[in-house]
Amino acid sequence: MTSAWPAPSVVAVSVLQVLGVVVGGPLLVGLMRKVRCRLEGRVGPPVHQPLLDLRKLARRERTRPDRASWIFSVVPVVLVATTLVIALVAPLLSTDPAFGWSADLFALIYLMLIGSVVLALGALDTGTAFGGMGASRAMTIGALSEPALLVAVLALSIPAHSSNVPTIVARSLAHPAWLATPQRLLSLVAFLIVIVAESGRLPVDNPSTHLELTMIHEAMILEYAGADLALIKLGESMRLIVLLALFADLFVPWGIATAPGVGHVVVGVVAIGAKVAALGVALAAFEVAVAKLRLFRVPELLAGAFVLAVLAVISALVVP
Amino acid sequence: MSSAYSSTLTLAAGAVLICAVVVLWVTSTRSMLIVVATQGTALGCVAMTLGVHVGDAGLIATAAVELAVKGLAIPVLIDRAAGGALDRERRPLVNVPASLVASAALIVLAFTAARGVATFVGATSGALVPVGVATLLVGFLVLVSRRRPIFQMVGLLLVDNGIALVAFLCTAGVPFLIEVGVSLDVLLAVVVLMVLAQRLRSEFGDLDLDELRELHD
Amino acid sequence: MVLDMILALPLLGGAGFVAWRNQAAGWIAVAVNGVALALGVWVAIRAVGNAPLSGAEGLLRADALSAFMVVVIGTIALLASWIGVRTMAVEVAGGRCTPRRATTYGVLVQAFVAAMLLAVLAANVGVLWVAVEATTIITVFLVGHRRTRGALEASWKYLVICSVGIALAFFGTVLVYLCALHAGGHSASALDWTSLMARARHLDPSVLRLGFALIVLGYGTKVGLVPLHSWLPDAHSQAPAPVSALMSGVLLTVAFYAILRFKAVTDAALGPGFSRTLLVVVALASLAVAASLLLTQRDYKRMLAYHSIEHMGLIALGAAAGIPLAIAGVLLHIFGHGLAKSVLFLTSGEIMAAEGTSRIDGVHALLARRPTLGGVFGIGLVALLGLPPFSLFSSELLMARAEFQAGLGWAAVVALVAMVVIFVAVVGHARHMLLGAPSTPETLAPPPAWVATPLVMGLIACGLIGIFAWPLSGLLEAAAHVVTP
Amino acid sequence: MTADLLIAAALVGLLAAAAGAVAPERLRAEVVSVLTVVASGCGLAVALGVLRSGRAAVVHTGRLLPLGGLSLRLDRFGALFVAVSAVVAISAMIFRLGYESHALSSRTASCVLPLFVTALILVPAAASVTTFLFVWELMAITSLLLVLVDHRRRSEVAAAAQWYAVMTQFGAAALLVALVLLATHADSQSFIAIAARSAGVPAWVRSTAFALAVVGFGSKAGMVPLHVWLPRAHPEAPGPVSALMSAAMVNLGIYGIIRVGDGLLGGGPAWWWLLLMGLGALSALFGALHAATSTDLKRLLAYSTTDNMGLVLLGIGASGLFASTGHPSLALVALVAALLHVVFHAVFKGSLFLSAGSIQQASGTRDLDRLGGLLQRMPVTGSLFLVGSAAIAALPPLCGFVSEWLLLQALLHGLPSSDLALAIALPVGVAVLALTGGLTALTFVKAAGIGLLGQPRRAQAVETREVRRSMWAGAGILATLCLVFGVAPFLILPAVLDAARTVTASHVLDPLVRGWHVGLAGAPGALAPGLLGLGLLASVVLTAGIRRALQRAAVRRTEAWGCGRELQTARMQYTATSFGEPLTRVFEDVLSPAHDLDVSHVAESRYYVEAATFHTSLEDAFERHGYRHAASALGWWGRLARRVPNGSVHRYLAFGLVALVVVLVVLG
Amino acid sequence: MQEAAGRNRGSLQLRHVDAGSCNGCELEITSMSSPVYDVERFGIRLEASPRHVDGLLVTGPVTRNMADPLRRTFEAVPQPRVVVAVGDCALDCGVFAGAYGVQGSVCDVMPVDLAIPGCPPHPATIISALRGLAGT
Repeated sequence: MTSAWPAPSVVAVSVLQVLGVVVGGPLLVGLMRKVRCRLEGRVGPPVHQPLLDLRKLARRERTRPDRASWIFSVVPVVLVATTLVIALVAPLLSTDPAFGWSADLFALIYLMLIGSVVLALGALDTGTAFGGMGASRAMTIGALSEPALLVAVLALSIPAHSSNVPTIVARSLAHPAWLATPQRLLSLVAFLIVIVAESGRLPVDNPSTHLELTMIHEAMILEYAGADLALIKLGESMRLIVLLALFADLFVPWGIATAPGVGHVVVGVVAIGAKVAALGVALAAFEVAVAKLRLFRVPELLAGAFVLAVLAVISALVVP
Repeated sequence: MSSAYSSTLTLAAGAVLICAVVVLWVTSTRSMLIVVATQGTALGCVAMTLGVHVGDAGLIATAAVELAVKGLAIPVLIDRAAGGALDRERRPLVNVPASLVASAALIVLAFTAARGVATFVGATSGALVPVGVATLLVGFLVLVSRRRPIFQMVGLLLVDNGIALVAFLCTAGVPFLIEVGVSLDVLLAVVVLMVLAQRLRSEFGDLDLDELRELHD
Repeated sequence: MVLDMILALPLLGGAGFVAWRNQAAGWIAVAVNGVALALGVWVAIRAVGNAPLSGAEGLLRADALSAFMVVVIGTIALLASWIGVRTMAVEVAGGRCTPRRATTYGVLVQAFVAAMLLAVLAANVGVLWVAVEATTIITVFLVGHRRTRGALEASWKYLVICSVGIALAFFGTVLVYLCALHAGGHSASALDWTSLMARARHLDPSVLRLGFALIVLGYGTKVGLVPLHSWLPDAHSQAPAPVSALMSGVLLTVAFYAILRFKAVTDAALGPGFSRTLLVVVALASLAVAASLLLTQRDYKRMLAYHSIEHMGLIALGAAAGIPLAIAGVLLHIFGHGLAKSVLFLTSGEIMAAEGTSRIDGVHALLARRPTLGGVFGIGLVALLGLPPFSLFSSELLMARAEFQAGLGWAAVVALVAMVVIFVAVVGHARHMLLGAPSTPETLAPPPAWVATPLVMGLIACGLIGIFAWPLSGLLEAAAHVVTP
Repeated sequence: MTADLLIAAALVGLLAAAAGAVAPERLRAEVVSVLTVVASGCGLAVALGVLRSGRAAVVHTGRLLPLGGLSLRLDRFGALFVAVSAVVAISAMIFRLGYESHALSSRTASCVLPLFVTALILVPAAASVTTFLFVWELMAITSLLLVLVDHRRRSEVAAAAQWYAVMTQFGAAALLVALVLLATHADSQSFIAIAARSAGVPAWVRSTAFALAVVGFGSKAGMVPLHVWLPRAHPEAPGPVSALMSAAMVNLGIYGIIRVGDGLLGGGPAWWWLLLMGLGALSALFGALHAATSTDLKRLLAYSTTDNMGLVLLGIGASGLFASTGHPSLALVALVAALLHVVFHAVFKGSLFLSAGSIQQASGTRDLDRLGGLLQRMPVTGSLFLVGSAAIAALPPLCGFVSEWLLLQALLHGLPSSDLALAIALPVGVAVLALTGGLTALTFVKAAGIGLLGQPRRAQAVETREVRRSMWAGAGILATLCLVFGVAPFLILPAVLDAARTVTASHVLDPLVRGWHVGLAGAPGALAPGLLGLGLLASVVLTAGIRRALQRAAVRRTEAWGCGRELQTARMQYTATSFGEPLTRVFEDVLSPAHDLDVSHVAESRYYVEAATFHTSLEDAFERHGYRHAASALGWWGRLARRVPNGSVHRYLAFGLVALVVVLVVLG
Repeated sequence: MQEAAGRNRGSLQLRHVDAGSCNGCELEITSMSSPVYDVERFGIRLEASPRHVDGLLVTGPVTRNMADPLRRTFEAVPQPRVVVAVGDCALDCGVFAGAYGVQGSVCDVMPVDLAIPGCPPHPATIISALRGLAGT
């Protein structure tokens, strides 16, 4: 099971993907923050502000609560590492990345799950009220969003007869008519809701809240400092960009490199960059417009996503 | 001869049944004992008549045993058990008129139910088989409806007598050896019941069997 | 000759009580019963594949079925007389019983065993009847041995109900005799088992039908089958433990042996349909009664008694199936039930002596407080509930298989439902009696080893006959063929 | 040869039992454990031999089990289960060497434990109705006795054992009817003969037998609604026993359903399998939900067993559904996925239960609300528990993920379908898998996070020390297998495939790709667990290296941030109850938790609260709405029936008179 | 100052602690984030967790009750860390000097790296001071 592409292209694509995710993640966060500020009538920090933050944090002291175990220190590394693996195998730039044959959609979702789980464990390891609170809330939301995500993925996999992402993307490109089918649209919405929930954005969670009691995701990382915090912030932004990129590939696959060659890859880079940026802008704009939901209203939102995903599957069966 | 035989047989068998019904009627121990003795004697007469008719020495011997045990020994024993006390069945579970009506129904049942056996046996003795069954059923009714220990002993006797009557009429009695065993067993049963009745009286005083309800779930 | 000896030995043991009047007599009785059991085993080994033995000028006859029953009776008698030594010693020492009454007790138990042996060895079904009636009369005094109000009440009920029942059985026997005479039998031998079987095809169906129904009703009383079963819980709960063990362990099944004999005759004359219907009805009714009354049972000896009713129902259902496999299962069940139930009754006697009550809620944390007794009682219940490795599992499975093969699957399912209900009930009662922590840390003396040993051996025997086929299979099959076409 | 080994396994098991009964107390644990390990080793050897060669191990003797005969035949399908049981048993016995339990060292328990293991090994080998029911019931009674071991110390044990006894007997009765029914219609009680003749058996008999088998075996596998005993009995059993029960015994319920449904009956109509899928889905969801809200560590694990067995049933149901709608290849894949999950579940649940046993022994409690901070105090056990948790939460690269992935693939490739049953059942199956997956992740974040991490929630937990080496070695074997099978599923996949083929007599060409990867033959893409593991390892090392390069200074250990408060106590942490509270609120209608708030005021004024206690409890809905009512109905009937025999001798005689009259009327 | 600016290079996060202020300074600090002053464009943010920040932004005189929490918060900040005292009260207790319940100024409790006087200081003043720290 080796790639049909020549080795240098594959290596180049892989390096580009990983770099793109590592650098693009913070930039995407910066972009979204910028958009938000602009919509609020402010100038806002520069787009590369998150990179500046990371540079500074990476050199700062790491701390660890005196009762925490080794798990606490491992968490940031695992969070970034799992996302790196996804960045490597997922078809972000080309339909045939290295190890693309193993880029199974379910596997990618479960790799993401590793990140969520270790974050929650790290939060519990601090032995504080906030850590437990954040972990409990995040895991509850995660447990409810996962079914919606998997069923939405199923709706996408059915016409492709595969859950292999490159295959799905390639077949969508070959059959553009699929993209306008009801199951696509329904699962698109479901997918989006799950992305919002998983990446801790409004209206599920407010990433810029200062009030611990309203926190979900932030509460889990209250104890991290310095390089650990940098890794966690990096990991989160990488997760966000990977999710958005996957979303873009699955629903708007055009532009992705389908053949080796510098031209194709460049087009691929530009296309994915544009798509992700557009999505980021849209998300940020949406965030400005909505208020945060009460915690116990969130399951309703996720249940809605689940229903949409199920409808997507059913319509996939009705309209093959 | 034949008509004398059949009328004697009918008379004796009829007496057995009538005695059974009379047991339902009487309430005092003393009169009941007379009835029981009469019934035993009547039963012996049935056996004797049959024995003479068939000319079977074994059967005649059986009849003698029967007369001795049921006509004499058992009533005397029961009398001893009563200890001369004037024991009365004051309030039977089913009162006398009702039990008489019930016994009538049971007799009708016996005559319909035993028809098959009667025709199978044939002859005069066969025709009288239902009488035995009726005695059995009436005895059972006594067992179910009478509260005094002695009356229950008598009910048991009635059941036994009914079956013995059937046995005589159907098969001219079971083989002698078995008959002796059976009679011995009945005698022993009555003796044991008597002992028990005495112990009951010494333990519980004047006792209705229906009050004997300490053991239940 | 052997058969005469088997009959005479227990009586000899009884005579020993009169002669010695002390504990030695009890041990002599144990030894004598042991010898009787050994002879029974010899007869059983000989009975497989050979012509039946006979004795006492043809009055006694031992085919494989009789031999099997002799082995069962011998085993249980050995167990019961062994523990009986202890029971009487305790009662006399505790002043609840005079030495004189202990002697009477010993004599009566031995007579009781002899009567049962006579019942299964009798060649003539009339003699069989006399023997069964004799067991009733003998055991009345045993049931009433304690002379308490309860014992008196129980013995009265026992005697009256069983006498009525047994009288009905006599009625049935008379009707069978009538048929046999009409079929050409000679009056002296017409009730012989062999002659009955030989003429079975010529017996009058309508009279035989009534006769068999009365026999089931009558002997069913002694078996503990519905409707005249009510004496059983009273008598078993009031009798001294060894007597309960003998009654529940073998007396019931000896009476059932009689039904089995008559069933063979009836089936030969009428085909299997009639006896099957009748037995299924009484079996299911008995199971239903046992299940209903076990649910809220408050007395553990009565619990064991109702459990006997259940097992008699199962045996009746197995017999209803009627094929050789079923009868083999029935016989194995008879043995297994005898062993387990007698061990349980003997243990419950010990428990009652130690705890002073037979109420379930009066006994608690037995496993913690009296590990030996509690353990034996618990394992005995496991055996009785039909769990492996005990033989009741094998026999219940055999019977179920046979019932399905005979087209009685529905009845087997009903029986299983009743058994599950009974399981629920008994497990609940056992939990209250056996489990938990003792409320006070008391140290209680365990029963002496010579008392515990036979109990444990009984359970082990019950397990072994359920696992190992070779000593019994041949005998069971031979015995089953005696009463199946 | 294999047959001899099988006999040897049984005999050594019996020897161990005998040794347990006679050995002096000092040596008992060691002797019994070693002998049982030997017996299990023999079992493992037979199983591996059979799996490798495909030749069944056959033992038959008429000298045992009167009039039925003992008949053993271990084919590849059975061998898979024997292998699983043997590995779990070996681990549990090594664990047992260090497990300090006075009760488990008693004569009875020492005698029964080897018997239980032997029965576990013999059940899949049983090849006739009598033999099967014998060893099955033997397994039930021995496990029941082992559950009872601690009855003196905790009153819950007796209740748990009672539930277990009743449910297992109910199941056994259903099985007896099912198997005997089949044996009767096939006119033989040998499994081979039944399988050969079952096609000619009337449809109603086949369906009845299947339904009863599902009831009987389902109750053993913890299938909802027959699961009620499981979350009570598994936790109350001592450590090694609960591992054996939850990791080995429940599997045999699955074994039975497949053996009867696919093996003896050779498949059946779609509704059978839809029923099974429905029950599986219900079990999975119900189990997952209760596991997520349980606060008792072992009860949580037990509910998760129900959850996982539900997933397996879902797989089996899907397999049967595929087979009945003409997709033999997918049917095989689904069955392989289900069996794989059985194997992996045994591995991770065994390790989890053994670790939980260690935790219980070391800390004296299994209440998560009182645990905490154990990873630092019991580093090895804690890590093993973490590995098990990650595996059960299906995190790659551990084994749980592989089987769930394969199951998802089977469901996915059945779609789109024109068959209505498939079109509805498969998406529902995926949804259930997904929902339980999320809940399981939450559950084990809770179990590991609350139990092992943070600060001890109770003073005693501070004193907790690591357990003896043999205890964590026992759990370690299984935890290692979690990782090994997760990274290299090819070590086990062919064996599972052969087993599935054996029982379904399927002639489908290889439906799965061979080699390091897992995937469906002919479908693009595959799962590369080994590669994934390697990639994860590499990127973890890389990231950690970068972090180290950036920040070389030692990590400063400080007090946790508590908003500047002086008082930061362990009581302020989230507990398991509070962790699960949001979920409880979301599923309030299903779980219907009972709350009880008790506030007392100071005497002077009602405005001041003196003390407030809050109590919350979650009861099993099936227990509350189903079983309680059944029990009270039985009690009502019992009290009603007791009135009939009132002690009156006249009434008793009247029964007889009525019967006599009836006889005379009917027959006269 | 210079050292901190070189360290931060355009990114500064602070944790605000009100050690006993009259809330005048808070009003000004809040208005820093308004569209008019928009401190965020200089890479300067206020954060909730002391672990995530480079230093503290302390206002008000240090009251007895807040002295210890303030010290704890300081301890919680990873090193190297700065303390910015905002307003006259933070510098010398202002009008509250010597009042009951006031323990002292911020520099009595911990070393102050940057002092921003004013009662209250103008947002622009604060921002320009902070920009020095942030290096922007």
